[in-house]
Order: sequence, then structure tokens, then C-alpha cells
Amino acid sequence: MSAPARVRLTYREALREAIRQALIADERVFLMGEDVGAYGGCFGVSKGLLEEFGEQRIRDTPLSESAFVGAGIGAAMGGMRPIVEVMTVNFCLLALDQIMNNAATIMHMSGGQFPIPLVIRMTTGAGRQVAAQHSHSLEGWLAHIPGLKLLAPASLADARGMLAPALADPNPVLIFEHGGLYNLEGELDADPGAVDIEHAAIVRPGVEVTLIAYGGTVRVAIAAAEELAGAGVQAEVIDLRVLRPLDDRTLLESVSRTHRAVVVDEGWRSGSLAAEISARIMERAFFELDAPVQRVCSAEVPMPYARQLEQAALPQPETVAAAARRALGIDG
Amino acid sequence: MSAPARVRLTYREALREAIRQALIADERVFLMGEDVGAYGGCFGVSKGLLEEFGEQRIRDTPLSESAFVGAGIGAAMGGMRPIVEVMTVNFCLLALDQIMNNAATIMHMSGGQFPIPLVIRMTTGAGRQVAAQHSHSLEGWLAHIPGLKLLAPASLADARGMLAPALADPNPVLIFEHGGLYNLEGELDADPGAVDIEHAAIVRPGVEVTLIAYGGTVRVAIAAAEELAGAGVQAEVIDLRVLRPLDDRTLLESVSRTHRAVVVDEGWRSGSLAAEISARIMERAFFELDAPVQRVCSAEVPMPYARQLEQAALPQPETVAAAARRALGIDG
Amino acid sequence: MSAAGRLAEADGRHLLHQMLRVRRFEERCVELYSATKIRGFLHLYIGEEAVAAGTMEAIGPKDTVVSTYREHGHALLRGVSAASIMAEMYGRVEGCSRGRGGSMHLFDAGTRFYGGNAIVGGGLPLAIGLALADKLRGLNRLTACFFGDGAVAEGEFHETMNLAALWQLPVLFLCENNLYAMGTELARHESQTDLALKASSYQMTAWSVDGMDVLSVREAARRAASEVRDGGRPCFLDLRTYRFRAHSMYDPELYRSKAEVERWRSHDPIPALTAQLQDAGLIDDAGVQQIERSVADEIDQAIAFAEAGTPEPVADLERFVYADAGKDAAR
Amino acid sequence: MSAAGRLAEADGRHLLHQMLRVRRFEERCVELYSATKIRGFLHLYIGEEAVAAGTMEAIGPKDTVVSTYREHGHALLRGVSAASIMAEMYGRVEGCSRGRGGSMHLFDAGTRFYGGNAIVGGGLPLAIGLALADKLRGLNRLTACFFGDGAVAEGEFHETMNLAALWQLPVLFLCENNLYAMGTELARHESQTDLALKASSYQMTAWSVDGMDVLSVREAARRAASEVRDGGRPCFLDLRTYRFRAHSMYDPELYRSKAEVERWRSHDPIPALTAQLQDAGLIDDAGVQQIERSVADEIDQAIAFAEAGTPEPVADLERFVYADAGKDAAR
Ligand SMILES: Cc1ncc(C[n+]2csc(CCOP(=O)(O)OP(=O)(O)O)c2C)c(N)n1
Ligand SMILES: Cc1ncc(C[n+]2csc(CCOP(=O)(O)OP(=O)(O)O)c2C)c(N)n1
Ligand SMILES: [Mg+2]
Ligand SMILES: [Mg+2]
Repeated sequence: MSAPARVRLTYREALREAIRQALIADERVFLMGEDVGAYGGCFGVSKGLLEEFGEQRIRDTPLSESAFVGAGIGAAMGGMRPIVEVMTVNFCLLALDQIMNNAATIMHMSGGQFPIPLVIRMTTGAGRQVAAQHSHSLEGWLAHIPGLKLLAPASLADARGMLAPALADPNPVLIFEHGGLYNLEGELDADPGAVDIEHAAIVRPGVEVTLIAYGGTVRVAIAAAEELAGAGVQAEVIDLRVLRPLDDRTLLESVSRTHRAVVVDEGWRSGSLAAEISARIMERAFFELDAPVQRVCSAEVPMPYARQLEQAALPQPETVAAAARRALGIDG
Repeated sequence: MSAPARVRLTYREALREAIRQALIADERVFLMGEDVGAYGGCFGVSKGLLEEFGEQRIRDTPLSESAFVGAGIGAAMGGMRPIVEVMTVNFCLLALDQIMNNAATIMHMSGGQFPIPLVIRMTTGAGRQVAAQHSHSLEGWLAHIPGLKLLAPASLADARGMLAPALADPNPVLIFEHGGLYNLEGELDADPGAVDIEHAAIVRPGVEVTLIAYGGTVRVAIAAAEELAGAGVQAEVIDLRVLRPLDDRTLLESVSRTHRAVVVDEGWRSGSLAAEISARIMERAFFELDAPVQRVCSAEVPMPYARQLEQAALPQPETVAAAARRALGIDG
Repeated sequence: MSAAGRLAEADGRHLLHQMLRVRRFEERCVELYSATKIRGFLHLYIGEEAVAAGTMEAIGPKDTVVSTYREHGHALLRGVSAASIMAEMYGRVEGCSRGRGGSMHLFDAGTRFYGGNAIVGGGLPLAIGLALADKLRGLNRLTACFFGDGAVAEGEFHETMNLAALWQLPVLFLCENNLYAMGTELARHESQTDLALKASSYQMTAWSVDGMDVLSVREAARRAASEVRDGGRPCFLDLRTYRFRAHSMYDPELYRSKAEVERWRSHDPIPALTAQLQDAGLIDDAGVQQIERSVADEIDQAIAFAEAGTPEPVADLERFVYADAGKDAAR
Repeated sequence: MSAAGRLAEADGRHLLHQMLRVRRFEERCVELYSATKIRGFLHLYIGEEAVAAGTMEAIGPKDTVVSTYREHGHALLRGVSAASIMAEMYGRVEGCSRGRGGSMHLFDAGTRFYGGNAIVGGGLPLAIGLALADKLRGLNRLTACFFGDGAVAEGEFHETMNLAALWQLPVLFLCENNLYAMGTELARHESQTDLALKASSYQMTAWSVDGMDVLSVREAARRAASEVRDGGRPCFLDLRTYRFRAHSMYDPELYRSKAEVERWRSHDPIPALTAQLQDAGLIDDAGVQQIERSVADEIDQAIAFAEAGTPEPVADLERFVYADAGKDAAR
């Protein structure tokens, strides 16, 4: 058996290919959102799909976040498999009523009669100096809502592989693409299988401290781990991948080995997903811990435009490494 | 000097009197929201105010949560002191863009030029069998947003006293009235002064475990403390009062004395305010703790209608007492 | 056409029966609410029965219905059984939403009744999504979407109307204009009080109907439904009606006068139709009593069913938060 | 009135100067963006200058302006200094938002410029709130609110229009209808493409204006402003214009043809006004060059100011998240 063919592609292209294959595989699938068609997608993800699949399946919507997200819910209830793109997470606030009160609720409220097999994609994150109203990282916050599943692809494989299982899931699944990752490039199998959408992944094994990250902060954690490795500290890095339901087991097992953890989260610190993870680890592995779980989150400010301020507001490898050293009781 | 006159009144009446006095004291104050006028307020809080103050100052709005919350922000920027009533927290999802992207953001984004002296009142909480779309407890979740201040009056004194300092504050202040408290009755000074809106309160002193609650769960925590007292355990009960910014000091001091804590929160557990409090206590008092901080939250379900299911989903005195016993290492 | 002519054709007895089912059902609900058998919010449809009875005649079994929290009448006349509705309000497993929804959240996949939505305007986007699914799947069926005049002020109304018209979706918008959103009169919440005119601004066919006259409602609904079905585009009816009771069980009704309510009660659609039928010689007192008895029987049985129902075990609290893999949406 | 007559009265040189200030300022911004001096999103107004220049003539110093993320032109012609705008785009403390806002969030209390809102439709509710404050305070001033055609589809547009008309608030709604919302053509996002007709459905006076003709814009804006000021009620202008450049710096412009853009470029308001002035003998080449020089000077100075500006120290990151007690809103 020869090795499978490999292709070089970007995170953006991986997402596009995942959408293409989903459209090919299942006629119930369609893509809908602002500028997904004629414009080619705000971040170029859906470029070319309108030409390939036509206006019925690649649907440009008006600026009506609440109505088209709600229409996606209705279409899912009506037997379709919609992929709704909310251009960025910042605009999903306008659709939150539909997301919380309908998508996340109807299945339970109807006594199990109406599953909502809907996928909603959104770009998230900061780092490109687009200021306060365009730099939110709300995915951790949205993970508060029961009835939803939330995914954060941080790798090419996940960008390519998470959509199919998300569409196959009978529940509403929100997928968060970090804006800073679209140009990430690498190699993948030309025809990779689906990935699992249940487990966190250990992306770098280590023994002395566990760095827990997701989406845009995975590379920050890896950079921190490299910095720590330079100083002789072997940090384990976990990519959460799934923000709800959390894969507690992978986290707890790692922390039970390393006895120390740092959570890296681009959301604002108070009420962050990092708080939840910290609380869970301490609740369930309290007597395993040699130090309190540390959090490295975004500063609690509306994101400023000026570069030095924005960078200061975001988790950085140095601050993560410093938190790890704090957990390890190493000075400086 | 004779003792100040006392009056007997309900939580609802205390809120109304606070609004009345604010309207009398400052002509910039007005009340706006759905059915605050002719109907008398969905929960009767503003009954009679239309007759007393007229249509200009008691403004019924159409069902347009985003527009009238945004209009409140604009009016605050334009020199007024609006009190905006969002009928219940469930409907604030429709106004969240205005709350997060404007109210919480403009002050910082404008480099300090435009403070937003706005008060938004909402009813919150479950317990009255009004099912999934009308039973949210989102105040802890909203406490994630920098730029906002959040208050949760759990007592008559706070229902009466929090509004004036909230209106005097140059920042957007959200006040959450728990639906289960409106009929709470008791005595207050006829002309009580303003209360502070910075600190948590120890509402029942104790030494063995700290029970931390707010809003509707304060009475649950007190009932649990009574149950524990029956078994010889002296629990301290803290009413958070202010959900953002949190009064860390009161919490940490208490926990440093009791070495054990239980947080009682009507919000869904994952990503709850209880998670934040738990994380903070463990970060900052880790070596003071004899047991991990416990959380008693709502079950992670859209709130069901049936009474036995709803009650099972909500924090109860028994579950709080059981969590306290767990923290204390007492069985049963 | 003469009233008698319309009536004969109409099977007026059927319409009377339908309206009485709703009226008597809700009257019993009020009693059961006082007896604390039913809890939570309870929004009565009393006075508005002609709207549900008339419109349902135009909605076929393959069509879809999306409704509000004031939906007992819609559910009942759509074909959800009185027993399963009553059991729902009792919070029983046998309820149409397994006791999880209550009065405001009746759901029934079998009759394509897509809820019971208690966020004002919240059902509108669902309706266009359901219609879009039909359109994409090439199914010639329509989605009927009920909502109140109050919903018209919501942004979701606007977004939904625009999308429906832009994409030519088969939705029948049924605005139950009872002149009040809770305590707020139409003219105090809408700058344009002619809601059909308002709907026309989206390039959608729209007109107003006397919602107290069940025959007019049925005629208009049939015309509108064929506009949707044959024309493949949305249509809007402004159904002018009135609620005789309080907004919900908590409402002291400070915002309207007793005289106004009395004026509207004189247009009660049930006595009006009864009189028409009697005048046309299509029913006599005995005939009316026969209908009343059949309605009473149905409701008695519904209550007995609900009384005998099972409370969901607390251990099942977290069931249905997520659907199991492989579970498909009702189509 | 004849063109010459209108022009003489108009002080056409002033209008030309204003439009050129915006045009040249933004052309320099493009260069500075390529040089990575300006970062983030940058939305150019080029092609639409007649709208800002014409409307600002109708807006007095006590009036209020609420704008969008495509607001360099609005800010500049409102009176925010080019230097402080440029410094803002450099992210400097000297910027009109202290470097915290950038291109999309220009704010200036001094000229009552209430931002720079980058959520489409997000400024509309603020505008009615500001107008409501004026009305309650008995101040006879108006709030001018700019937004694009794309915003018309948002629910907030609808809620805002209804409230403005219902409460008769002094707002001048200025819809910059450039036929596209990013890559989505008007007819693909609005079922009713006549936006003035749409606005009328709220019982609000509304009409359409040739937004490429600065004199027409000014005339319409003055008429509308006096409608607002004297009539004490909102008014809506559908300003038909076109953006010559991409939506933002990232846009490959796949959604429209070069020919279409060229067609619109032939209506460029700047050469059009220049020709009118020349034909009327109100300016010669030297006069135009004099204006160009003064504009270039202003921009050079703005850039020098921005270059010399100070980056906010990182230690001040958390400043201004909350206002200090005692700090009052700008009134
Ligand atoms: C978004 C939202 N805001 C407020 C409410 C509270 N509320 C429930 S019903 C209602 C009035 C609705 O009036 P209308 O749409 O005319 O329906 P009707 O009750 O008259 O049938 C209000 C304000 C709600 N349920 N949802
Ligand atoms: C609520 C919201 N949704 C989406 C976007 C992304 N977006 C920015 S500008 C724009 C198009 C707006 O078009 P229009 O209102 O016509 O203004 P123009 O850019 O043409 O001036 C979109 C979709 C946004 N900023 N806000
Ligand atoms: Mg109504
Ligand atoms: Mg546009």
C-alpha cells in the first residue's frame, strides 16, 4: 500500500475543501451568510463555491443576523443541513436570542421531538488591530449554553475534518475559526477522514506542567512550551478542540501527571472558559495539584486599536511561560 | 434623637420607591421600557408612576429591545440619566449588541470622552414554572463584560438603596431583580440613605465554611446555613451584591478564616460566575484551602416547565448543605 | 355572496364546533389554573377564536405551523389532541412536549406544529427557514406563521419579512392584531398602524381582514394560501381581532376600559356565527347543545387523561438537552 | 434655479474644497496603509464625498453626528481636525480617540461627533437616544445619523425608524445608498429597493437624492433639516451614491464589473463640480490649484503631527474601561 497523497494547503483552503466536500456529499447541505457568495466570503473561505454550486446552495443574505441564523434553525428542523456563516463572532450578538432561545432550547423544550442539526461557523479573535467591536473572543463565553456544541479548530486537520462530523451531529454545532489562522499553511492527506469532535488533543507531550489552550492560543502555548523547553522545563500542551462539552478526562489525566496547569484563553479573564477549566481541575484534582491552576487570558478591556496596546491585552508566550514558572515555583 | 421612622414594605415597593425618589431628585432621570407605564410594569414595580410623573418621564416602548436599550445609551450620552427596564433578562439577548458593543465599549473606544451613565434594570431567575425561554439567570454570564457594572439586590435595603448610587455612577450599571423576591416583605427606615455598591456583605457570620451567594440564591444559602447550624456547623453566608467588579477582598478574607467555600449560583454551571469565584479563590487562597471550592449551580438544561423538574434543576438548601458537608469532609 | 350562501358552503357547524372547542377548553384552563393544576404563564385566546378556526381551514396536513405563547387555539385546531395539550399544561410525560414546555411551548411533530414560541417575534425566522427547506426540497407546502401586533415592532419581524419577500418563500404570515401588546395599544407602539400597509412595504401582498368574522377569515386565508402555494411567494394577513381576557393571569388590565372590552364582546365570533347559522336555518338550539356536549366530552376526557398522567422522573431531567447521534429532524 | 445661480449662492469653492479635503486625505491614507503606518480595517469614502460635503452644510455646530466605520469624510467635514484623525489612525495618544479606536472609531466630543460605529446599524439606536435627550431637555437641535444601504436590512434599522416616527424625534436619517453592502447588491439584500419608499412606510417624510451632485445633496439636506428642526420630527434621505474603491483594503471586488465602476466614475462629484464652477466662471485652474495646495498642506501637517505622536504607554491599557466617579457625559 502506497502512502496516501499529501497536499499543501492553508487553513482557509482546508475549511473551503471541507465545505465543498460536504456540499458534494449531501444535497441537504447548503451555505448561507453575508457575502459568502458573490464576494467570496469575508475572509475568502467560500471563494469559488458560488460558481461551483450555484445560488440555491451558496446563499448571500442581507445584513440580518437574527433572521438568517433563525432561518438556519428552521431549515434544519425542516430536513436540511444548513451551514450558516456569521461573518464574525462580534455580530453573533445580534443573533443570540435565536441561538440560545431556539437552537439550544427547542430540542429539550419539545420533549425530544425536534433536534436541530445546524452548523454555525464564525470567525473569532483579535490580533489584527481591528479594534473593540471586531476583536471579540466570545466562544468560551458561548460555551456556557447547554444544548450547543462548540468546536475550535486550531490545526489544518481540524479545519478540514471537523465540519463533516459537525454536520452529522443532530445538535447545533458552532465552529469558531480564529482570524489569525487563515493563512496557516501545511500538509494534509489529500483525502483525510473525519476527525473526532469529542476529545481534546495532547499536541505536545510533557511532564512538568500542562498548558491548556484552544483556537488561536494553541500556538501561543506551543511557543511558551518551546521557551520553557529552552530552560529545561517539559511542558505538555493540550488543544481543547471541543469547548462544549469539555473533555474533562484528558485534562484531568494530564494534570494528574504534571500536577500543575496553566490555561491560556483569548477571552476576557472574568467568567472565561479558563475559569471553568480552572474550577473543574481544582474541584476534581485538588489533591493532585502542587500549585493553583494559573490563567492567562485577555486583559479586561474593549480591544484597543493601537498595536502595542492590543498586544499587551492578548496572551503572549512570555506571559504563559511566566505563569508556568509561577506554577513551578521558579522565579523570573 | 428619636429612632428613625420605619415602614413595612415589599421588595417591589422598595424598588418603586427608589425609582420615585430618583425621578423627584433629578429631572434628568426617566424610566423607559415595555409596559412600564399604562400596564404598571410587568411585575407591578412601576405601578402609579405614569400617573405621578407623566408620559415624558415614564415611557412605554414598543417591543424593540435593541432600539430602546440603544436609545438609553444615546440618551445617557446626551446628558440624561435613563433607567431602562428590560422586562426580563431573557429578552436582553435581543439587546446584547447594544450592551456589549456600545454601552460597555464606547467610553474606552473613544479614549475616555464618552461615559455612559445608564441604568438598566431586568428581572431575572426561575422558580415560577415559566419554562425555558423565561427562566434564564444570565446575570453571572453578563458579568463577563468589561465596562459594565452589575448589581444584584437580594434584600429590601438593596432594592431600595442601590438605584441612587447606580444613577450617580458614570458607567452603565445593570441591576438584576430576582423574580422570586418581589413579594419579599419587611421593614426599612422610611428614608434610608444610599447603600454602597462596591462591597459584598456578610449576611450571616460563621467560622467553618463560607457560603457565597447572590440575588435569588442568598435565601437558599441562608436556609442551608440554618440546616447546617442544626447539625452544629457554623456557616458564614456572603451576599455578593455586586457581580462586577467582584469584591475579592471580602471573599478572600472570609475563606482565609473558614478555609472552605461553597458558591451558590442560579446560572448554569459551566462558565458560571461561580466558576470565576471558585477560580479566584483557588488562585489567591490556594494554600489556605482545606478542600476544593464547591459549586452548587443550576443543572445544565433549558429550564423545564414541570415543577418537580424545575425544582430539581435549581440550587436547593439541601444540595448546598450537602456541598458544605463535602467541603468539611462530613458524610451524609 | 349572501351570508346564507357562504354559510351553506362553509359547513358553519364545523366552524362553530372548532371555535367552541377553543373557547370551552380555555374556560376550563382558567378553572384549572385557579385550582393550581396548571401553573406558569397562561395566555388566553378567548375572543380571537375566529382567527384560528378560519385560518386553519386553509392550512393542509402537510403544511407547517409556527406559533406563539398564545397558542392553545392554534394547536387544538391544528389537530394536536386536547388530551396531550392538557397533559402538557399539567406537566405530564404524556403532554405534547413531555411536560417540559407548558402552556407556552406546545410542540407536536405529528401535526407539524413547530411550537409555541414565547419570545415575541422569535418564531418568525424559524418560519422562513422551514419554508426555505421546503423550497429547496421542492415540496409544495406552506408554512403558516402566527404572531401578534406587538411582534411587528421587533427587528426580527423586519428581517424576516425582507428575507421572505426577497427569496420568495412560501410563508403565510398571520398577524393576530388584537390592538394591544400586553398593555400597549397599537398606536402607542407602531408609527404606522395599518399593518397591511406596513407589510406591503416589503413588496409582499397583504391585506386586512375582520378577524371577528370566521367566514371572512376563512375566505381571506384561502385566498392568501393559494397566493402562497400557487404564486410561490409570501403573503400577509392583518387579522383584526380582540382579546376579551387579560393578557395573562397576572394582568390587572389597567390600560383599557371595561366599556371598550364590552364593545368588543358584542362582536364575539361565537354568538355571531351561531346567530347566522340559526337565521339561515342551519342549526337549532338542540344542534348547538349537541356541539357543546361533544366539546365538553372532549375536554372532560382531556382533563381525565391529564389527571392520570405521569410526572417525568427527576432522574430524566437532563434528557433531551442533546439529541442522540442518528436522531433526525422531523421532516 | 439655474446651475450658475445655485452655484453663486452656494459658494461652490467651499464645497469643492471640502470634497477635495476628503478625497486627498483618503488617497494619502491608502499610501500610508501600504506603508503599514495605518493598520486594521480601512474603509474609503472615495466617490461619496458629495454626500458628506452637502449634508454637513445643513448640520449646525450644536447638532449631533452619529456615523459608521466609513466615516473619515464625516469626521473631517464635521470639523474634527485632520491631524487628530490621522494621529488616530496611527494609533497615537494625540488621536481623536487616543489611538484606541482607529479608522472605524473616530470620536470627538468637541465637535459633537459621536463615533464611528463598526456594527452595521449599531449607531441608529444611539441617534434616537441622543435626539430624545435633546427633546426632553427642550434643546432645539438635531441628530444627523449616517448609515449605509446595508444597514436597512438590520432589525435595528426597523426598530429605530419606528421609534423615531412614533416619538417624533429630531433625527435626520442619512442613508448613504452606494448600491452595495460589501459585495451584496441592493436588489440582492432588499425586497424593496426604493429606500425612500421603504422609509415612508414608517410615516416619515423621505425622499431620494442624487448623491453624486453636491448641490442637490445640500439642498435636500437643508430642506430635510428644517423639516426636522421646525417640524420637530424625523426625516429620511436616500442619498444615491457609489463607492469607487473596494469595500475595505482586503476586498478583491469580485462582485461588480470594472465597467460598472467606470460608469460611475464618470459621475465623480469632484470633476463635476469643478467643471460647473469653471463654466460659470467662478474658478480657474489657478483657483483649483490653490485649493489643492491648501488641502495638501493640511494633510502634510496632519501626517507630520501623527508621525510625531506618542504611543500610549502599555501601562495605561486599562484606563478608560470605566469612567471615574464624577465624570459627566458630554452634553
Ligand atoms: C422579546 C420579548 N419581549 C418581551 C416579551 C414579554 N411579552 C410577552 S407577550 C408581550 C406582548 C406581545 O404582544 P403581541 O405580539 O401583540 O401578542 P398578544 O399577546 O397580543 O397576542 C410581551 C411584551 C417577550 N415575551 N418577548
Ligand atoms: C452587524 C454587522 N454585520 C456584518 C458586518 C460586516 N460588514 C461590515 S460593512 C458591511 C457592509 C455594510 O454595507 P452598507 O451598510 O451598505 O455600508 P457601506 O459599506 O456600503 O458604506 C458588512 C457586511 C458588520 N460590521 N456588522
Ligand atoms: Mg397583540
Ligand atoms: Mg452600501
